[in-house]
Formats: sequence, structure tokens, C-alpha cells
Amino acid sequence: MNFEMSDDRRMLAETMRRYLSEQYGWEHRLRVAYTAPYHDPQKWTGIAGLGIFYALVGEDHGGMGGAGFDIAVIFEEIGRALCPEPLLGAVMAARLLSAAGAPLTDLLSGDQRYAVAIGELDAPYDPDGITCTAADGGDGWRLTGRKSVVYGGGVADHVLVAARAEERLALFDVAAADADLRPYPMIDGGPAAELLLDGAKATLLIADATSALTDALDWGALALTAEALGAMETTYAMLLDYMGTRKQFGQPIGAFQTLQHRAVDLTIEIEQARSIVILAASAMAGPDQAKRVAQAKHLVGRIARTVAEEAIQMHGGIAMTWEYPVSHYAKRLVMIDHQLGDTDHHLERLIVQLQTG
Amino acid sequence: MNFEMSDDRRMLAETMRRYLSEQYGWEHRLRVAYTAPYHDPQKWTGIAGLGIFYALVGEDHGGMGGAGFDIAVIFEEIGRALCPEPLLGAVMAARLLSAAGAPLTDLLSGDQRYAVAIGELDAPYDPDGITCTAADGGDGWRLTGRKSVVYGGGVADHVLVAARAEERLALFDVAAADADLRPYPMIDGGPAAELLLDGAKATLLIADATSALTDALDWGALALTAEALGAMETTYAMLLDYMGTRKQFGQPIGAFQTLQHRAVDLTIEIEQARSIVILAASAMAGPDQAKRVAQAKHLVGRIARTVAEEAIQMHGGIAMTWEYPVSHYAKRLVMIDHQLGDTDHHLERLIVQLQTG
Amino acid sequence: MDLTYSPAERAFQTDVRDFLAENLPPALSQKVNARRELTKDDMERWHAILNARGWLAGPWPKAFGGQGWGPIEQHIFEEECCLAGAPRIVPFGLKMLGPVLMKFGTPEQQATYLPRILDGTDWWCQGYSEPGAGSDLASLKTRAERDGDDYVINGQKTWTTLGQHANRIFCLVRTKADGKPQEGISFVLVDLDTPGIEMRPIRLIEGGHEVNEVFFTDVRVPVTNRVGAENEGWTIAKFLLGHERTNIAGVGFSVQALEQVKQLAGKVMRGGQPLIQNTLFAARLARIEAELEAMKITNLRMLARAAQGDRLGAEPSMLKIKGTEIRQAINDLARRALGPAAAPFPSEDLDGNLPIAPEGHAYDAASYFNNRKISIYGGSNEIQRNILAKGMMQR
Amino acid sequence: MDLTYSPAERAFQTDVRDFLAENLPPALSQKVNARRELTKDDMERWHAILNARGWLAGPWPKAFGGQGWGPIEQHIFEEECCLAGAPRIVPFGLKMLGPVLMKFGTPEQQATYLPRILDGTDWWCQGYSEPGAGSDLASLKTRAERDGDDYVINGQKTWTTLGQHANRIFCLVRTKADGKPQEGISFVLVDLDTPGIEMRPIRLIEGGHEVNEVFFTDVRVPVTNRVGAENEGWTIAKFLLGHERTNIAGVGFSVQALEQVKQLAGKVMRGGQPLIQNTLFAARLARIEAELEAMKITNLRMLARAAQGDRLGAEPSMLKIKGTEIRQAINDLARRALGPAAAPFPSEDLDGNLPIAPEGHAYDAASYFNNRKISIYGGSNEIQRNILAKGMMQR
Repeated sequence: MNFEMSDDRRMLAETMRRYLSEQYGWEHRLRVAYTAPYHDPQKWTGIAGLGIFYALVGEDHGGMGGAGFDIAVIFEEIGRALCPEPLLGAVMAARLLSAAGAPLTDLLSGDQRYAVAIGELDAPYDPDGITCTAADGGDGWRLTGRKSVVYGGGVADHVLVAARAEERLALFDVAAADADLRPYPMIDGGPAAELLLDGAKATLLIADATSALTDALDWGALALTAEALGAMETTYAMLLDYMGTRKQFGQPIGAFQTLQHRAVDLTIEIEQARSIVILAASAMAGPDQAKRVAQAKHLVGRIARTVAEEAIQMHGGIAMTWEYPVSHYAKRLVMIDHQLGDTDHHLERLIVQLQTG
Repeated sequence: MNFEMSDDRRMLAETMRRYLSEQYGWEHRLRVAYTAPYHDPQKWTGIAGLGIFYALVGEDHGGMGGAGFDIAVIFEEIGRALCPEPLLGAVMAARLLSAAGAPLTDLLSGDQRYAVAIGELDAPYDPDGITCTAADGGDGWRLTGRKSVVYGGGVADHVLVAARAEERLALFDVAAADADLRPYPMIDGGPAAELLLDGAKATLLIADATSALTDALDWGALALTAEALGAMETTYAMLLDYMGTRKQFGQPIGAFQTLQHRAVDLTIEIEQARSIVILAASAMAGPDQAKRVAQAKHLVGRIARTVAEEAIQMHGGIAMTWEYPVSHYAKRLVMIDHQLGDTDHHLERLIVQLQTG
Repeated sequence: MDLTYSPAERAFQTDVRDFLAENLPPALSQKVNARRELTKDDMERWHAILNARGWLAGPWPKAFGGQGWGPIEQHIFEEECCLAGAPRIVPFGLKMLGPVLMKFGTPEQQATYLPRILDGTDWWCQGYSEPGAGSDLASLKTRAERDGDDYVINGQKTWTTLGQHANRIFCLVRTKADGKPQEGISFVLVDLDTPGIEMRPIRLIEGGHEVNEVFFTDVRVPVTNRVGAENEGWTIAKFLLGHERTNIAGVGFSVQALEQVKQLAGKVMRGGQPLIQNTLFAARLARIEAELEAMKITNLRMLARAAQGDRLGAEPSMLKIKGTEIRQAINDLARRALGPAAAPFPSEDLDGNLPIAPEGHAYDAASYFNNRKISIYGGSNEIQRNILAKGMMQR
Repeated sequence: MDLTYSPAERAFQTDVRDFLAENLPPALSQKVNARRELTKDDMERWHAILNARGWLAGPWPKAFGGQGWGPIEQHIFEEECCLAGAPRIVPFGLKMLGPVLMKFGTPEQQATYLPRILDGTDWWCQGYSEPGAGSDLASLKTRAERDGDDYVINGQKTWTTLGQHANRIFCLVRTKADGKPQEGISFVLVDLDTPGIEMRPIRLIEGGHEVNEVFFTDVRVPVTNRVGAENEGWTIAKFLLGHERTNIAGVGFSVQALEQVKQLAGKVMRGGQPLIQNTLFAARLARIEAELEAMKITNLRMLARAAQGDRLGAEPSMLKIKGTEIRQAINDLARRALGPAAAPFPSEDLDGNLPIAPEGHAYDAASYFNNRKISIYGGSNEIQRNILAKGMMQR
């Protein structure tokens, strides 16, 4: 039993953290997260240059990582710095391209950015409800339909799209040049896009993709829980700082017992979040992957929202302002629950497991 | 708009309160609630002698009350004193006998005690699931089956029993002398019984009783929410007292801000409970009865448990003892949710209304 | 026990409803219901419509151009306005300064300022909070030093809501440095055109501009602009804190918002069926609806007491706490119901040309974030709990 | 990062499991799992079985008859015992006085008392709390005055768990009246047969007899019965409070209890199907299960640090708070699952002759009420929050 990160992963985290703190300062982050293209292509290249993406897959696919904890340490740093770079697409695409047996060279080098488009307006979290269709009219596959809120969509070179080909759910590669992508920023910063498909050219990657998609969604969800964890820890550190310095009624607000107890409850919840992320990361690629990811995304969704709301409330007005970083951390912590299945969605997965297992 | 009780009801409450405080002191209550027959027949007669039961039904049935607020004021006093007398059966039986057009004279005078037996082990809250059967073999109706946790069952003269007669749910009167009743006390005090029916003689009261049973369950639930309200207010008053007197670390525990805020939250919740009981009482016999009762029982179920748990926790060890009344109030407040549908059961009724209405 | 309005109150309710149906411009109510920011023009337009009917200042005495509404009429009016999606009346002149002038102002001040509030000539804003003195008003530092017939004001105010639209500001300033913190405070009226005033926007969490900082550097204000006696501004501050509390529970907002969530949950699809059919979501809705129904009655109970002339003590603090918790919980549901469609940074362009959220819901997430404020401003819910605790432990 | 036990630890786990499968009497585990009160005989029987295997005092050094288990072995042992439904080891002699004597006792005291704890000759109970000094130990009032070679003890202790079975009690007493409250306290061992001692039962909320009050009137105890120096008992008290914390999260209890609730929810019928099929109930279960899974890891993380020799500061307070909240939430689920069948006052007669709850669940409601204690005793969760806050604000 050992809860310390291996030296490799500690170095990975350290590399990421140093780069983000040196190259992705708060003012920079705030500017690029809300200004088109809503991230910083140069910094993306910088991160790629550090070799970070090679940690996303295992040696058999040309990488040097690919375990749950590799994803977790990277995304914890992303969360800590509130970095808007669209790495989520890379994580999910790496799993999908691996499953397809497709080359990963351009993804791992960072030369090509990938987004993954699964959810639709009427089926945001559930591959079963996909209505986007694929047809092969003789001149190759063509996709029709709409994919909504594709994270990193507007800045991707490739979008991996889930669509129905006859009875089966298949996975396609759509080159950004062939797609009608409408980019916009997210309310918590960072790039997203609508993908409008009207007979768009596509390359078939996996003909029967249901299990690969489910797997990619799990890995994406794991990444998001780790990101939330990092963001919670930064938020909490800022809250503690503020409680120690901000005075009201002649004493630091941290002297008020009720705020003390509420802060204690937050720290306990954050420890619980850390634990469930560890558990999920350790379960990836094993038989409990689905259950542990669902537990993590469910629990972290609830805790992240609590931390966000309490951090704002306990700060008071200052945390309502754009200028003060806590407001942006709080937005990310709340909105992360809207990505790849919210706390109730994953609770339902757990309920089904309870009822059928 | 007027939120004051009418003079009649204020007198009713006052009469009840005075009688209980004079005749049903705490030591007495504690003794009779846990010693067979788990209530005090003399005091039952005493309460009847005050004419209280006449407030349970309207003039058209020989009473002089019968509105939601009549039930509410009586049961609030029962809750305040934690009185174990089995009045719940009288409330529900009064509705059922009225619906059947049967005489209420003995009920209103208190000469006969009634219990109502609807729930079964495998269908505790839901008349739909009743499996107890009724058959007319020529010598009158005979009932077979088991009714579980019949409140006041062991001390009743009559048990009104819901049973299936062919396809329909019917209501029968079973004389206690003809029934196999196995009495026991409840964990929070007061009488209950198992009713074992093995061809027991019965008189048909209502052949198609579904709506009458649903109505009686609503009235019973209203009574329980009012009882909980009274018990919460007493509990809260004892907590405030204790917070003002009990010292720890050199000051009254009520000086600790965290306990103050938690007590404030309780008082707000209790006000909310009072409001929803008022709303439900006002809606009885109207088109919103089912919805308002479900809202009240749902919300009060949740609040009562919170008040009970917080009252114990904030008192500390003393409230864990049999000797200190808060422990008994807490038990009642928690266990009241096990009668006539718990907080989730009534939430489900509300969900169905939302989804179909 | 009677939970219904009197015939006269019901008739008034019908009047208000009819008036709103005829006179509330759909362009405004759509904007309000879609939780979008209103322009200055929008707000002034609605004020003018109400003023034409004499309802802009319903609770003001008739002598000052109001209707002399009691708490129940005021409640009915506000609730109907909420349900119809009318813009909120901007409160600083009408609900705050107006009553202050009527109680503490000189006849000249009343004659000068009250009509200008009604006809829209003056847009007032509030100079109370300061950096470093949020809920702890008595510690304010902005000072006004007497110099002949003027005060010279130096300092900084913050959280000045809609100050960007205002031409005047009423301020609490320190006119005496020694003594108890509450003792040396005065209440003064300041023209925002006076040299030395700078107003800077504060951008809020969701990106909107609703509040401001105001900087005072050697700002000269005639002593005649003081309301009430010198150094006795704390009395006015306390009067104001106790005054505007009839709509403190915000029940109307919650009712309207819950109705919108219900409709939204009937449109949004999840797992092949409308979200309302999802048990977990429906449970969240049903739970909040029960709390809101209780809150309505809690609110009416306190209102009935106020209407009878009872002086409410700490009770409005309950309404504030529970009322804001319920409103925020409903905002949370709306955001939640949208799923990923809540994620885009709201923009009219996106909403109009490429709608993602169902119509009227593009700003729901922004509104959820913006409404975190309601449990902070006007005395945070923690301060309200302190107030209640004080009352409770003294019993 | 490795969440699994080492091969040696796994082998030990297997040993414990095998031992329990062979040696834990089913009559005992059924009683434990049905949450019924154990008799003195039950507890002594289990102690003797463990002692025969040398596992009664696993964490004790081998020199004193233990196994010298580290935190992980101790955790494995306790968890397996919980899962198997073994009775808890009565902690007062084995986990409290034993370690105190090893650290602070004289060789004579060690030689006299330690073997008697192991072989069951002595049943110790604890004289710490007093009426009026629950979580505030330093304010204790029971005084011991020196008279020749004796102390003469007068005062009252309370919450003395299982005192009715004990023949000895260890007490904190005041041996000096002046100075700081912590300074004048001593730790003494008292034979309960000494004249002047009266033990009275305290009946608990659910009706059980588990704790007692102990009255001391001129009780003479030889000075040699003191452990440690005079007036330095506070050091021992603090040592003890910091010592017995490996199972503070009670994860094993929770895992076992949750498993029972799952099985119960598969048996109990509601609306024509097993309760587990009810979405609202299943949601409650799934939520707690996720929290418990996280708690297991939180617990192991702290355990791993302890095993590495890290001195844990305030962290065990987290385990106490969250661990008890989860246990109580599971108890709540069990009670809830039973519906009306939770209502009867539990009795063996009813349970045996006329079962109402499913087998083994007649005491679930009583257990829910009894377990409200776990967030109160051993330093209430409020005290734990104070401890954590102190550590937190000092960072």
C-alpha cells in the first residue's frame, strides 16, 4: 500500500505545474480563455513540447504512460491553474484512436488537435440517444446531424464523431476543414463549438464503436474529476488565505467559529474527492472502471458545487467579481458537472448497477 | 387573510393543553407509554369527557368540527405533550365511518376505541398492494390475512380493516373480540398490534373503499404532521433552554456561534413545517388535498428528522439518555416518518403528480 | 384561519393583473424572463408606464404622489409583477431614498427630490458599502470634513448597483472621527456631476456590469445636502435596513422561476424522454416546490402580522435566509436541467443565430452565478443568522 | 501509487479470515449482525477465543503478550472482525489502560495488571467524564485528597461504558485544586469493590443499559495505585486521546452495515417490488456507497502515513467526523428501509414469536438511535471540528 506518486508521475506533475505557473499566469489565462480562439495555440504547442501528451497512452501505442494516474496528475494541474487548453479532447481521442488502431503520432506530438463529438442537444450524456447519421453513398462516408457543445471543437484539426451507421453506432474522423464548426467560449472560459453536419465527408474509424465510446467517456470523466480536484484545492487555499487576512467586526473572519466549521467541512469533502479520484484512477482499464468512474464523477460533481458555492458565500462580495480568481474557479467547479454526465447522470448509472447487480 | 385560530379552536387547543399538562405529566407519560396497555384508558376517557372527539367530524355527522384545522390543533397538542393515546385511529375511523354512513356515536363519546388497519408487511404504505382477502361464505364476511403495525390496534374495540373482496378493495369492521390481536409498544412509546386474520368475522362497511381509504390516509397523515410540529416546538424549546444554561469551556454553549447558527436553521425549518401544516389543513376536503398532504408529510418528515438529530447532537450525551425528555421527543420525531408513508413515499406521490399533471 | 385575500384585495389583484396584461411590453417581459440584462432605457420605460398609472410609488403616501398601499397590497403588486415578468422597480430612489426623505428630510428636500424620483429626472444610487466594510457598515471610512457651508468628501464606495445609470448618489459618510463607530456618521446627497467623483465598473462573475466603485477626491457638497442631523446618519441607516423588507423572501421571483424550470423540464430531452420524467430530477423539483409552498405561507404569515401593525423583529431575517436559499436552489435546477447547453458563454449572437439552450434559457447559467449575490448582499445570510441568534438567545 | 496490501499483509488477512471462519461462534456473529446487546458472557467468550490465539492484544509488544502489530495489521484485523460480525474487543483494558501502563506504569503495575487484562481476570472501565464536563475534560471536579498512603476520592463519574461488568476502574481525579485546570489531575486505578463506590445504570434512548454513573464517597485508594506522577495525569489523558484512533473512521462497521442494508432492500417489498428497485431508495444507497468507497481510501491514506511513522496531527478528526456521519447515514437507511416494521419496541419475544421485521433486523431502529452516540462520544464532532479549525487557521 503506497499512496505516493511514482517519481515519473511526480516529475510529470512538476513539469506541468512549473510550465503553467510560468507561462500561464492568471492575467494571461483570463485573457485567452475568453478571447477567440479561447485558448493559446502557442502554449498548446509549448505543452506538447514538454512531451505531456505522451503520458496519455501506453508504450504499445507510442506513448509512455496511459494509466489512470497519468491522466489524473496532468488534469489536477490543469485544474489547479484553471488552464483552458483543450486537453480533454486529446485524452478521449487517444483512447479512441488506440481502439481503432489508428496512428497517434500527430496527437502525441501535439501537431494536430483532436476534439471528440458524442453528445447532442437531445442526448447530451448518453451515446444511446445519438441521432446523427452516417451514410456511404459510394464516394465515402457522409455525416448528417448536429453535435452540440463540442469541447475544443472550434480549435481542433480533427473531430472524432459518433454517428449511427445503419443499426450500429460508429466512429468517424472528420477533418476540421470539411466541417461546419461554430466556435464560442464557455461561460467558465475555454473553447467549445457546435458542429453542423450536412453530408460532411468523414473517415470510418470504428464500425461498432459503442464500447470504445463508453470507454472514452469514462476516461474523459476521470480527467474532469482530477481537474475539479485541482481547482478545489486552489479555491480552498484562497479561501483559507482570505479567512486569515480579511477582517470584519474587528477580527479576521477566520476567527468566526461558524466559518471555521464550514471550512472544516469543505476540507473533509475535498479529501473525500481526492480519495474517490484515486480510487477511480486505480480502477481504469480494470473490471470496476465503469462503477468507479461513475462514483467519482457523481461524488466530485456534488462536492465541487458545494466548494464553489461555499467559497463564494464565505468570501462574500469579492468572490462575485470577475477580478477575483475565486469567481472563475467557482464557475469551473460548477460547470464541470455539465461535461460528460452530471452528478445525477452518474448516480443513475450506479443505481442501475445496484438494481441489476 | 388571517393566520389566527378561531376562538373555538383556540379553546379546543387550550382545553387539550391544560388537560395534558395537568393529567399527563412527563413521568406518567413515560410509564404508561411503555407499560401494557401502552396508554392510559382512564385518561382516554378523560379526553373523551372533554368532548375533544366531537371536533373530529362535522355537524352533519354529529360532531362540531371536522375541518383540517380542528385535527391540526388537537394533534399539535398531542405532539407537544408526546401523548401516547391512540387518537390517530379515531381520526381515520371518523372519516371512514362517515363515508360509510355508519353511526359515529360511540366513537365521538369515546366509549369505543377504533383502530384502522390498512398496511401490510409487504405493502406498508400503499392500499394498492393489499393482499388481505374477504369472502362471504354465506354466514357473513370472513377475513384472512395479516395487518401489521396497527396503531392502537391492541387497545381498540373495533378495527376497521381494508381487504380485497373479489376485485375491489372493501372496508370491514372487525370487533376486537373476534380478532387475534397481538399488542406491543412502539419504540417511541404507545400501543400497536399485529392483527392476524384467519377467517375472522367482519361486517362490510364500504364495498368500494379505495377513495375512502385514500382520504382517511390523508387525514391521518395531516394529524401526524401536526403532531410532529408540536413535538418539534417542545424539542426546540428544550434545546434553547439547554443552550442558555449548560456551560462548557467556561460559557453557555449557546454562546458558540456554530451552535447558534444551527439553532437558527432549525427554527427556520420549524417555521416552514408550521406553514406547510397550515397549508395542508386549509386544503382538506378540497381539490388540492392529496397534493398538500403529500407536500406536508414529505417536508415534515425531513424536517422532523433533522430537528431530532440536531437536538440530540447539540445537547450532547444528556439527550442520549432515557431520563431526559429530548430523547423521547427525538424518537417520536424520527418514527413518525414510519407512519402512513415516509418522506420518500410522499415525494413519489408528488413526482407522479408533476409527471402526469 | 383564512389563507385567502379579502374581496378588496382580490379586486386589487385583478386590477394589477389586468394592468400588466395590457401595459407590460412583451419585449420587456421576454427579456426579464430570459434573465437578460436590461438597458437603462428598458428600466426607464417601465418606470414611466407605472408612473402614468400612479403605481411607481404605490407604498408612498398619497400626499407625496403614492397610493398609500399597505403591506398586503404591496405584496400583491410585487408578486403579480414577478409572475408577469415585469422589470423590478429600481429601488434606490423609490424604496430607499424616498422613505428616508419623507421621514428625515426637510420640506425643501422633499419638495425638491421626491417629484424628480417619480418623473425619472433623478436616478439615484447608493453609497453605503466600502471596500473592507461589507456587512460591517459601522466601520465605514469615507470622511466628510466641514469647510464653510460645504462638506469635503474623500473616500471610496463600492457595490454601487446601477451607478452607471445614476446622476445622484446618497451616501453614508463619517463626519466625526472619534467616539463609537456608529456615532459619527451622516447621510448626504451628492450630485454625481460634482468634480472629484469617479465611477468605475465592477465586472461580475458572469461577465455583467451591474455594480460599480465610486471614488471621492475632495468632493464639495453643500451642507444643505445632508439629510437628518449631523452625526446621526446611523439612525437613517438602521431605518433603511429595517424598511425595505416586504419582498425580502423574493417569493414571486421563486414562483416564476420554478414555473419556468417546470416548463424547461418538459422540453429538454434526457435518455429519450422529457427530463421531467426522470425520477431524480422530478424529485429535486418536487422537493423545492414543497419548500416554496411552505415559504409562501411563512411569508404571508409575517405579512399578515405586519399588516396588523405588529413590529417584526428578527423574523424578516428568516425570510431572507430561506427565501434566498430557495431562489438559488431553483436557479440551480434551471442550470442543471440544461446539461451541456448551459455551458456556452451567453451572447445574443449565439442565442439568436445558433440557439443551443431552449428559447429563453440561454442566460440561465449566468443567472445562477449572478444570483449567488442574493445570499450575500443586503446583510449576508451569516449576518442574518447572527441577528436571529441574538434574538433567540435573549428570549 | 498502490492501493493493495503487500503479499505479507494479504497473507495475514487470509489468516485472520480463516481464523474467524473457524472460531467465531455463529451465535455471537448473528447477535452482532442483528445489532442486539451482547451479554457479559458473550464478550468474555470472544475475548478468551482471541486470547487463545494470541490476538486479543495484537498491537501490544510481544514482551507483554501481544503481537506487535503495526497500524496496517491492526486495521486488517479490525476490518475482518467487523465484516465477520465479531464482537468488538472491549477497549478499556486492552486499548486504553494497557498502553498507558506500558508507557507510564511502574514495572510492578505492569506485572500485576497486564496479564489480568489478557486472561480476563480484570474487566476495566473508564472514569473520565463527569456530569457538567463532557467534552471539556480539564474541568473535572472529582477530587482525591492525600491522607497518609491513601487518596480519599469524592465525586462522580458518568458515561462509564459497561461499568456494570467491571471490577476495576481507571480514573482521572483532581489532586490539586489551584493552578491551571489541566495541572492538578492524576490518573488512579480503583478496585470497584472498595467501600464507598456506587454504580448506577443510565438507561439510554433506545432502552438499553450500556453506560453508568459512578459515585465516589470517601473512597480510599492506596497511593501506589496512581499511574505516573502526581498532578501529571493530563499527560496520560492526552496520550490516550491521541492513541486509540486507528479504527476511528469505523469503516469496517460501515461496510458491514451497508451490505446488510443492500440485502434488506432486496427483501423488503414496496409498491409491489423489492425496495432496491425504488429509484429514490436506490439513490440513497448509491450515494452513501460512493461516500463510503471514498472514505475507505481516505482511511487507508492516513493509515499508510501512520505506518510510515508520520505523526498524524488533526487528520484523525476528519476520519471521526466523516466516518461517523457515514455510519449514521447507513443506520438511517436501515431504519428507513423497514418502514412501519421499524416501529415496534424491539423484544426477543416479539422477534422470535411474531417476527415483523425481516430476520436479523428487529433491532435496526434501536441501533439507529443508539448510534447517535458515535458523533458525540470520544470528543463530539463539534470538538473535532474545533481541533481541525485550529490546525487549519495556523497554517
